[in-house]
Amino acid sequence: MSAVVASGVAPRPRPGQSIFRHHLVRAVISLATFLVLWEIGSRLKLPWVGDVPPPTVVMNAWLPLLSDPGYWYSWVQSSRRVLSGFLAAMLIGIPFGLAMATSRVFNDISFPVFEILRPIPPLAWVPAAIIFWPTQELSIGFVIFLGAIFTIMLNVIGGARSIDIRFFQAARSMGSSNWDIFRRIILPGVLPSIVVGMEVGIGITWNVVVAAEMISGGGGAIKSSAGGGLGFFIWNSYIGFSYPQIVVGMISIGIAGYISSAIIRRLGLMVTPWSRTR
Amino acid sequence: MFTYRFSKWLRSPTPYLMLVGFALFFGAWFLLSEVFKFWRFASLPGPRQLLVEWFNPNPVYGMSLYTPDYYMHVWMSLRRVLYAFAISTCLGVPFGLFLGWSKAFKEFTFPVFETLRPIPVLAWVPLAIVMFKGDETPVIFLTTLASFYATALNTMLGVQSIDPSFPRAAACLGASKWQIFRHIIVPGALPFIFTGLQISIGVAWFSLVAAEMVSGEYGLGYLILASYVNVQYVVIIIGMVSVGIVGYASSALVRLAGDYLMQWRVRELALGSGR
Amino acid sequence: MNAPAAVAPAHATKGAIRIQNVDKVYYAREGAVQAVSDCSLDIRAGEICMIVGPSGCGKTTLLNAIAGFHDITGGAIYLDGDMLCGPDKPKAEPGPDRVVVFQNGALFPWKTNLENVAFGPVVQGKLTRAQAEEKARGMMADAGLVGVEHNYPGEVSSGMRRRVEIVRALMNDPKVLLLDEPFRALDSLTKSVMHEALLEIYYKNKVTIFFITHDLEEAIFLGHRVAIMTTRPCKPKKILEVDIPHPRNYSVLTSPRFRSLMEETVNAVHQEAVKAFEAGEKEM
Amino acid sequence: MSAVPTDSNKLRASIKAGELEVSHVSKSYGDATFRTEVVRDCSFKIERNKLTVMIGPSGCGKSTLIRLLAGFEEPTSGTIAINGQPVSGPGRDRLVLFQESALFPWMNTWDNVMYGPRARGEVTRETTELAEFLLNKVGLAQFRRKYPTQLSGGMQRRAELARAMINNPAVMILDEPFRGLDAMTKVLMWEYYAALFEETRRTNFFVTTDIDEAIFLADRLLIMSNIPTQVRAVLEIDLPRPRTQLELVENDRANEIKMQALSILHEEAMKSFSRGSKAAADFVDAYSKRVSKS
Repeated sequence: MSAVVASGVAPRPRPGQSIFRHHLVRAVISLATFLVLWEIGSRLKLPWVGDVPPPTVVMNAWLPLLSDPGYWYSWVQSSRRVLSGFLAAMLIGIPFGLAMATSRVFNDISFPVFEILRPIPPLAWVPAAIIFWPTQELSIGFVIFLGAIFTIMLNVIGGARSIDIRFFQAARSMGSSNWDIFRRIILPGVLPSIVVGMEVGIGITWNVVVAAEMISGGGGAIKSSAGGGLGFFIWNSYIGFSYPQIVVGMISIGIAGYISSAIIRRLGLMVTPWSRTR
Repeated sequence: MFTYRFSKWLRSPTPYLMLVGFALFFGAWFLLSEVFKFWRFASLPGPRQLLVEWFNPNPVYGMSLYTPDYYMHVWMSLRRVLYAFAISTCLGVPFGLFLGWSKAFKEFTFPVFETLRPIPVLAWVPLAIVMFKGDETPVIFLTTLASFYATALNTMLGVQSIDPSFPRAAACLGASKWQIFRHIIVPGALPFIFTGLQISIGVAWFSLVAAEMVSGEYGLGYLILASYVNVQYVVIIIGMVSVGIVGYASSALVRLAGDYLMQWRVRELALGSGR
Repeated sequence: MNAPAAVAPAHATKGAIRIQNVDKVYYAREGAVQAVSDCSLDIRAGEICMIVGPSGCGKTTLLNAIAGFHDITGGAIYLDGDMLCGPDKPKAEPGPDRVVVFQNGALFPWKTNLENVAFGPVVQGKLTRAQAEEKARGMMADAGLVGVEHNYPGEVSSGMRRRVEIVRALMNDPKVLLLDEPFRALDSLTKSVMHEALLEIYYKNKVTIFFITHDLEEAIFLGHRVAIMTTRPCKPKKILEVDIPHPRNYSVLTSPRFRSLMEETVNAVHQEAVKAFEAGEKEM
Repeated sequence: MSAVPTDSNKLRASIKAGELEVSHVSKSYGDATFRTEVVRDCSFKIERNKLTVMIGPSGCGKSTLIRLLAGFEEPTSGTIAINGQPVSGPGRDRLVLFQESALFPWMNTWDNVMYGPRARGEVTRETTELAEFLLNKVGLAQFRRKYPTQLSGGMQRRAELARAMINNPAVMILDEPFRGLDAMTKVLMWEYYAALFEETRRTNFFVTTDIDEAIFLADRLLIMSNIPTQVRAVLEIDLPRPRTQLELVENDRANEIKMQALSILHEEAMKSFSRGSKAAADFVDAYSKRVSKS
């Protein structure tokens, strides 16, 4: 609680700029230099950067796409896949994690199985998922689900275990029932870690959806015209040798990923107002 | 003390419940895939088929613990991860230390780092193939990129987690800026650096498998996908299990290295909360 | 432990601090906060000067300014006549002449106690590692820290950690020891150990001590003078001469002179403390 | 805010102070091979309407005793009875204030205080009035919407006192509640807490390592031995109330009690010092300096 300046003495303004402006100026400079270097590097055909289309080319390759519904449709498809896989991971992962955190027996049974499956990278599951699930949509969704569920469950279990025993003792001695403790102690106590799990999970799901779309949408050796989505869009541009569109696809996914984690951070702050005051 | 904890563990129900868990998982898999051939499970090989093939001196599809090809794939993947891990550590740790240590450096470089970070590593696959000719470099580039983000970010968090009174105390004792960096910032950030390294080796395996699937010649990722295309489904499961084991082993190694390097933390944690 | 002959601060030569009309304003996002306003205080060479005031009143800001961790936005601070910081040089340079002992301790957890104590001279290049550790072993023995040289700070009791930190500071024979509530986290009996240990060290080293505390009994028992500060923005409200002769021991606590000084301090501090208590002033 | 109808004597009338009887309680952990005995054959009584303080060197098993009294753990042998009834598990009749604040960080002050009645489904107009009264009593009326992280140390303690008092416990148990506070706020909290006790005369059981705090607050002082802990001595503190810090510094009777308690604590520490406990080593060091000088 900062007290307003006492004794009427107006504080001398801080020398030079205010903190906020100073920080922004440097960010703009650094991004500008990056773009300029990229432009020069690609124009001069320096090693590595030479074949990468420069920002100017990428920009005017992007303009026509903005009005092309196919481009936006790939956004929709990727987002739909991410959303469905992510929600499934949440709906199953959180209750499972809570059950494992609260009941010792359930944890002793399922945690070892969970631990042996966790080291297998989600994308190693793609072929098995394609074999198992009838449609390609379901198999991509399953892999996304796998990518997110491990992170969410780990965070839920860690969060529930980190709730200080004092809170349970205090609640118990004030006469709360088990259900009451679950609802008003465990759930709010675990919430911040669930939000962290979601933030990390969404990052992983975007990684998985891109790869899954590439691999099952024609990347590697699987020949199938179905697919769609940003991952497929990038792979398609690669096969069609339109390199600027590759970069457009990459940046679009970057933006999509950034927006989704920003939404989750915003959601997290709304759901846990007390953490904001820390 | 260890024997006491082990004997206590044996008497508690945990190990037996663990066996129940494994029995349930593998039992269900076995029944669904091999016995009842239920719905879609029919096309998936069961645990018995997996073990038979994996431990078979002369396997049907030429891929078992006894065939040199198997170890060649494992070694190719492992080599790539080690390369990527080494490069990302040598670049990521110093970069993270400077990000945390000097405000100016951070304000100039972090914006670029942050704008590139949301781009999923695997979206770089086609560009990597274009940028780097040949098969090996793109895969290593992708794996390095993935673990570079994790290492740099956690190292920076490590530097920021250091209690400001430590560098101040060192300054009081006459340490120069560089000495503070060497004696305080680096050891202080070490715990976070090792968390970062563990995440980064996990992420390395994550991206390696996908990169190999899309553009690799050898390696477990390639093996998994190729065996799908050649309809050798058992080998897919062998590949998955092998990636899991090697991945787990490599992160366990990183954890051990961490404990070895940070004796002071190990002894402090062993005493419970520091008095 | 016999105390050396009576030690009067007068004949100490170094470590006189002059604080002259110092101001300090923080520019936080939600507006400016005046932590120190027009604060003047003279601390004599070789004296134990206690700084007492309610929590969050800006005492630590003053200490940080002397140590050189923060700049000041007005006035000047001198040490033995030469200017540490002032109008044209707002931020002082941290140095081994003014060593800080922090409230929550700042022993490097990754170095053993001996390495911690030897850190100063080694880093300044004054002594080789072997010489420094030799001297450190001697000074630790003086302070009753035998047998813990090769432990890590996390493995010894909090009382011992405090002593190691004080010895680490004294290894550089500083002009001034800046103590920021060093014994706050200790339980009351360990605290009395630390009072005795600090006095013993003071008698041997004749260093000026700038000591921030909330504990009035501690202030009067240790200090030559007690400066009572107002709530934020902090400025000396009253300076109390503690005319109990050094060396002091615990019988002082029950002497009538101590009691009247205690009463004087409690009254002076009480209004300030209640004001802070009501406003729920959080630690700055 | 509406005028608060409940006044102090109405509050005092509603309190049914309880009495706790601990007889031959022992507690040890681990199994046959690795047994550590923490409490051995400990018997004492916490009398009705009295403020009983327990003092002992840090690490002597006081917190274990508190967990037994509150019902979080079962004694290995012996019984604990409240108003004659044997204790079985935690209950609203014995509420504990922990060393670190146990305010629920995700609830604002008002929700924290109302937690007990809501958990038991006893939210009536009367309980909300009592909550209002208590919030005013602890001076946090205008902080009701604040989260615990927005309160200072002293304010968190007072909020927790209100949260416990609304459940009208027969016995209030406090485990070194003022340890984290700075010395000045601590003394103010002593005066504040003693006044609150004076007004309600609820049975209180207060645990500390600080001898001055014990003498300032106690009607009866239990001095505990080192681990395995048992009652070494019981001192009646017959100093008049309300007590102030200044009075105690000058009061000879208070200093006499202080020295008496310290010498008993010293004997205890010498025993455990020979067994090499770190906390005891510091204690003996401190005490020997203090006694030898004065």
